[in-house]
Amino acid sequence: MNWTATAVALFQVLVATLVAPLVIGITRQTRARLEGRAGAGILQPWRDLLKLLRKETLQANGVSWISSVGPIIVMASSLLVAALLPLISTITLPLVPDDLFVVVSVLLIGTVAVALIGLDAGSAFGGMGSSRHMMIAALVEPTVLVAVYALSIPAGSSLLSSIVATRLDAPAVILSPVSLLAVVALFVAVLAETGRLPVDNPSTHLELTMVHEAMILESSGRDLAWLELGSWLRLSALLGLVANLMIPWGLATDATVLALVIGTIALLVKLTVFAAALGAGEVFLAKLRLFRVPELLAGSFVLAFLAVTASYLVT
Amino acid sequence: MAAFLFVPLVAALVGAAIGSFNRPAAFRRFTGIGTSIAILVSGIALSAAALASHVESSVTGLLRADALSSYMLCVIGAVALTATWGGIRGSGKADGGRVYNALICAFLGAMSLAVLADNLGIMWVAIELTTIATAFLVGHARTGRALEAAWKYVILGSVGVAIAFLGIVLLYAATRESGSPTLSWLELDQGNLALNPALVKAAAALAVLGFATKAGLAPMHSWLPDAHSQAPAPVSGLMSGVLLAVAFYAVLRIQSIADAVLGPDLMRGMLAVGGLLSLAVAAALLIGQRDYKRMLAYSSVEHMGLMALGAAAGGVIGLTAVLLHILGHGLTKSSLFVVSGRIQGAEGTTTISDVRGLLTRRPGLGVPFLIAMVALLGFPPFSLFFSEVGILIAAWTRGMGWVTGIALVLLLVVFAALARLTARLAFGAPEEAESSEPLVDTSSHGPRTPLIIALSVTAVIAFVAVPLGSLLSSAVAVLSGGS
Amino acid sequence: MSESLYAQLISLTAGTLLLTAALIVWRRSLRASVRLLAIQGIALAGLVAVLGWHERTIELVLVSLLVLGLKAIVLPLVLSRNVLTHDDDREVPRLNPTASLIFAALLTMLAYIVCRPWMGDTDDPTSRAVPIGIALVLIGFLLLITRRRAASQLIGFLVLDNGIATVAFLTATGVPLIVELGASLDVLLVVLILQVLTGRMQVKFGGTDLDDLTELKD
Amino acid sequence: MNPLEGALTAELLIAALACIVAALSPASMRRYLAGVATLAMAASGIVAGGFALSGHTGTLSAPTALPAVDLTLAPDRLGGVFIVIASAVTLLAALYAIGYVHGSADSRSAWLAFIIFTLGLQMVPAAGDVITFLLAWELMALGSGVLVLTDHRTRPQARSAALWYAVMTQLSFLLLLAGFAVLATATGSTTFDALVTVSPTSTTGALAFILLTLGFATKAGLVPLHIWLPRAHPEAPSHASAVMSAAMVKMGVYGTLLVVLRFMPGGPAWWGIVLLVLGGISAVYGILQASVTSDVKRLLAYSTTENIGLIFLAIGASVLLAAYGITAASQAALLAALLLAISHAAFKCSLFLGAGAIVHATGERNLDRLGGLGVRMPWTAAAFGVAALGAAALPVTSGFVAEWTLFQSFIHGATRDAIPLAVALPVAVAVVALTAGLALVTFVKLYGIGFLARPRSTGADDAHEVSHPMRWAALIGAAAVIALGVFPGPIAQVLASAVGIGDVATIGFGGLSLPSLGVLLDPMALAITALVCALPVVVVSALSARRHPRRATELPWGCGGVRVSPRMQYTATSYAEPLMRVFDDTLRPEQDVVVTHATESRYLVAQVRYRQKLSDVIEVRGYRPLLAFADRLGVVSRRLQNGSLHRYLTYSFVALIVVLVVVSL
Repeated sequence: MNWTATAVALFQVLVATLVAPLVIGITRQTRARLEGRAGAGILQPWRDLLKLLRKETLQANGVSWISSVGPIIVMASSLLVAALLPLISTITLPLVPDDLFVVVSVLLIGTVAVALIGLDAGSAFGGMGSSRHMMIAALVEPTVLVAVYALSIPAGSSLLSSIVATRLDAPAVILSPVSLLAVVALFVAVLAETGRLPVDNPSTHLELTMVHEAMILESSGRDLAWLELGSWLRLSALLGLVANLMIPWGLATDATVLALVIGTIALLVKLTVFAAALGAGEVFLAKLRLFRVPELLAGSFVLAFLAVTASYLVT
Repeated sequence: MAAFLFVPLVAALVGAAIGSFNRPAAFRRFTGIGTSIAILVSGIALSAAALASHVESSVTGLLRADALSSYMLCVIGAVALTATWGGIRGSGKADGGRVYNALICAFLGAMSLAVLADNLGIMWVAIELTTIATAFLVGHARTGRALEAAWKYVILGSVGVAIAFLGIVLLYAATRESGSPTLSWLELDQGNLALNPALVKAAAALAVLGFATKAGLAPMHSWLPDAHSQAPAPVSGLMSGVLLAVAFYAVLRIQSIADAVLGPDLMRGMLAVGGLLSLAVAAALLIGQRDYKRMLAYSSVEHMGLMALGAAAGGVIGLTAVLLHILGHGLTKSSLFVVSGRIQGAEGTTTISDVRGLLTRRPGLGVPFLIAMVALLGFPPFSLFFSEVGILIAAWTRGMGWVTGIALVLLLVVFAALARLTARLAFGAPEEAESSEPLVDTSSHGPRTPLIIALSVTAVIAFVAVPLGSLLSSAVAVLSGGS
Repeated sequence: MSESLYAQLISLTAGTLLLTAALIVWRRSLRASVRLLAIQGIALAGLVAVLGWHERTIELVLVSLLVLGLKAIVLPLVLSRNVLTHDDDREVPRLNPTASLIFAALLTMLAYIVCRPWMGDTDDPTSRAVPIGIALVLIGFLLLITRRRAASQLIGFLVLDNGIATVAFLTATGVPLIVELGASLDVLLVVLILQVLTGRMQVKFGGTDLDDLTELKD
Repeated sequence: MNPLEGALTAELLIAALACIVAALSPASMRRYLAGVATLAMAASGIVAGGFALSGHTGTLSAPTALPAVDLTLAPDRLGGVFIVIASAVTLLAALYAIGYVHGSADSRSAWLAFIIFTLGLQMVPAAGDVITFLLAWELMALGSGVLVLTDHRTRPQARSAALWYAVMTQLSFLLLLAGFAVLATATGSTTFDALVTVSPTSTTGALAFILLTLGFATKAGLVPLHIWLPRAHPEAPSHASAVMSAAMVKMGVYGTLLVVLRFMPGGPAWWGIVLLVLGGISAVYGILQASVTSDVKRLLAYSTTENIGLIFLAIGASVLLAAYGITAASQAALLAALLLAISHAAFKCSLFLGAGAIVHATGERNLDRLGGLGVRMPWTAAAFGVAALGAAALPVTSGFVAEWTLFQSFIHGATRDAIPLAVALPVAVAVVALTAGLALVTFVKLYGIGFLARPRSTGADDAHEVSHPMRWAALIGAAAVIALGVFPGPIAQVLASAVGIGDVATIGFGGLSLPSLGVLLDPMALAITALVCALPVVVVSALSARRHPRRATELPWGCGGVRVSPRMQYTATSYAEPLMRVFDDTLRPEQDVVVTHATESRYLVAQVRYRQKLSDVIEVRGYRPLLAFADRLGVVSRRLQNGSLHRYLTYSFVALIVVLVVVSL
């Protein structure tokens, strides 16, 4: 067993977990400021989380084990994704490479768990959210896979770490049309997958527009804490991935302490920038009508597909 | 052993005599069965002889039993046994009367004569005799419809067979021209007569056309559905199961003569066209069929068409498959007609939509009907599966790809139509309106044993390489020129 | 007998055959048709007799007597009994006589055309007459197709049969005797059966119009 | 007699014995006796398949009445794979049947049909010549056809399902017959060993490929020939549907592999494209239909079309890649096809058995009337859930491994040199991804609506766990899904050796490695990592739970209201509604909304009736017109036989004239 790699992965998970609520805090704060509000401060998500963990957990009569185990599965899948993705370093775990297909599947486990939690209590809104959530997930998947397929062609590998490493070695790739198209497509997919505007409004509780919130309506206490943290972690990890694809510099390629420190700082900087940008962007966006979302996703799919085509014809 | 050549004929005569004299009815009823058994036994004995390369022939040379004739005799016996035994109670009111039994025996005798004759002329006479014997059998019910069927049957049949006679006459003329006038198979088949090809061409074409009428090949099949649907069930079984086959036997014989003189193209063309037309007609008329006896009749047209394709293809596999098909089809179809006669007796109708839910209401009839239909549709282990596959592969491998392709499409349509009709007839719940509590009638309305035997035989014969396979091989050798 | 007389006799008998067939096509009266059929039978018997005389075979002469008995006497008698028992002896053909005659003429020409390759271009009078036999077959068939009455169909069938017999005698001076006997017996039986069926038809349908026989169909 | 021949002989003898037992045993004992006999047959099938798979060769042959036609059983290693699949599925189904069958499914004919069906199934991959192959093929068709009719008395749909099935099966049979005839014409023989001499690039090869592929595709239920599948599978008793869906349609896959690997290896690129297109369309269409269907068994049947579509897509990719000389990726695709086949056999078997248990326990097949079964039937729920994960291709199940392998072959097959590949592979990736996404929705819906939430009918409310044989059969299937998903390495190695791929290795804890592509997947390691990640979460949860145990209440939030009635839950139909809208153009549902206004004012609504009917577009647009045309033809052609004797005589006359003219030419 390669202990260094394991330690690096654990470190990466730790950092990501600590940072994830802050990323949400930054987006919310940015948004508040731009909208002329004072905002609750970037630490507010952490405070919410700790409060939730201390509260009593209620659950509906007659639910199955999904309602109690589901949140843990969601959290674990997000943690696993954080461990696999090249966020701080390109060093991968032995036997568990950060193969794109594996990462997507692990993410989907979380998606499925949330969807099942939504159905389990038997309330009308949970089913609604679950149904919409799964529809979006189903339509996002082609975009994600095709986009990364496009990115993997120059690298000759579907390992995300190799893709990022290739970009470090040959930065020209980043600005190639293939890369631009693919990264934009991937970014849209990430927004959809993590329930951000314009696909889903994370701060709404207006019944008819809820997606993610509808599924977790019946959860409380630590269940809700895991579900929230899990989704934040997922957002941070994916933002980190997109950031590293666009700006790979700073990423540690070996396991020295210095490199890791640089990598961590780089990650924090990138995430801060991206989170702020995301928050700023959301000020100007309205949520799409639910049945416009497939058009958006179709658009991003076309971008991804063009990227693949371009990768054959242009470079 | 040569005595066995005469056994079928004598048995038929005796049977006819017993049948027509007013012996005790109990006795009379078994004349058909007795004749059938006599034919079957002689067929087996002659086959055994033929397998031992010992071809029996009568003193005058008019009768002769090579492997092919013996095999056909077995087929006649086996199918006749199924039909007569199975039909023992199904022949209408009061066991059909004197004439009925006498005519059945005469019919069987005529068919036996047709396959045993070594002389084309005698064979022709015998085949014409079958028309005469069955005319009143078809019209047996004495209804207007039966009369109509009988009239059509006699006119179309006789005209067709007359054309065959014209062909035979021309063939005789051809042999006369070559200096040794003969109508003997043996002499004709050896192919060492210098015959005038143009005359043989005309002769063979006309003869095949004529016999194809009796064999039920389109476009001369028109009598068939009417006659089959109106005749008493055992008679339909006999006609469909063996009469068609006997006529087809004549076609095969003529084909072998013509091929020796002319090469295979003419006969192949005619048979392929006839086969395809038959399949097409059967397919087209089965789609919207409403009467289950007519359905069986058109299925016979289809099977004859298939055999015609097999004969057109020729070759060892093709011809063996055709011969095997004759037996399989005969047994299956006669069982089906026997059962359909019982259904008609029990339900009082031959309209499919009036029966419905047969399997639920009358399992004693529904089960054998379905098993026989499965056999007829060509599912294994029944022998029709093997013969169909053999015929189609032979047709394709011998250069009739397009023909086979069309045939496959038509076969699919036929299959679909037959399956649909059978499903309508047999499956589903009986109509609620008839009675709230469906009456389940488990009786089989007649002896079960002949059906069981016939269908079991169909199921196993394809796996019997010895002696059946060897017999078929020798029979095919007869057709291929050696005897 | 001289060859020319022989040829003339053959032509005469064969010509009579064709002529009677044409007349049968033309006439609507059943009785007349039966009479014509009898004449045709005589002509056929004559043809056989001429052949027998020419070939000096006693067998053929005997056969000619058989033909005379069957085709000129027995069958017409059987038929006329049937026809005479009914008042109505008018045939209403499906095709008017003129058209039928034209068809008959066309069929005769066809017969000549199709026979050429088999017979070759011999001057043999018998070979030259063969097409008449074929024409008779075709005209018989035409009668079967165009006539409505049961008796007319019988007549058509017999014309067809005469045609085959003509071909048989002209091409091969007949088939072997046993076959000839069998064939004659068969024809007789068929005619008898059809007679019986006609009788039943009369009882069932009150007429012998074949257009009534369309109950059995799909 | 070598071991393989011995095992095959034993299997045939046991099958004969099983038939006798089924026919003769008294009704009360029938399911035990016949069930055990079938189990024994399946077990001997597994042994025989195992021998064949491990490289033993042997031949059993018997002559027939037709000369030169000998029935031959001579399985090769590829055949061994499918014998094992067929036998293993039969084994589970037979075990299940012991606890499951009753009424008409326990009749003599149903047992005989089941035995004949499964025997035929196991003999198809063992066949060594064309006639034997077709014989087994038809036995399989016959047996399964009878099984579809089991409930013909009570379900009118059974009749039409059986009819569709019979006709499409016959179509498949005739196409195969034609295809084999083409090969036999070219080679002059009907034994498989002799058929290999046809060049795949010749016209003959092309014709044979098209005919055989269409024939096998029909059996495999590929679009647009799938039409029988969603009708027939639901009608058969569940143990039979399981075998049909998990094993029988695989024979289409086996046949296609036979064509592209054994008869005519090295097919041209267009073969690959044909298979790819056929498979891709089937995958997407099948899963789309499944995702919007509410009938449990129909949904599973459509999902079969999807999975078989993926397998064909993989085979197509393999052929295409091989045609451009990209061997490693081609082999990976082939391996993926086999993995998909095995994986599908495992999870679909379990799913159908589970579905049977649901129908058995609740009397309902409609998802809209189920719910809450997870609490009531925990074992079935567990088995069904695991199998559903497999069907959704999530880690760590067999489906995940198979799709991963497929994806790797796409990634590593990318090349700039071949335009067809450059177009085909990304499209294939997208198709696989969309399929996977929709499969996720489908199985979340299936499991979530069926097993979670509140029961939506009294049948579902009164459900109880099913008997032990039924439970165990489903659980063993589920265990296989996990086992194949956790230890893919050794299994992939065996499969690879069966099709002559050398480049597969086991790594780590039974993980799969494809050295020539430089990729590896160790699901066990992934699972351990996941557990390590989950550990702190569990610990925190446990600590928190000690202080605040969970408290059950009526709906905690419930939109601020009281407990809603179960009818207010989302149903399967409403769950699929968004997808239905998105794919409106493809699915074309018929919808009616009838609004009844109150008598007082037309602005007040008294009642709204909404009806939605979803029928298979391909059936409505493609098959119905064809059938209507055939029926019209049938009506028109009745005139051929209108009863007029004169007309009949005219037919003969014309024939006579034609013949006369032809012979005189």
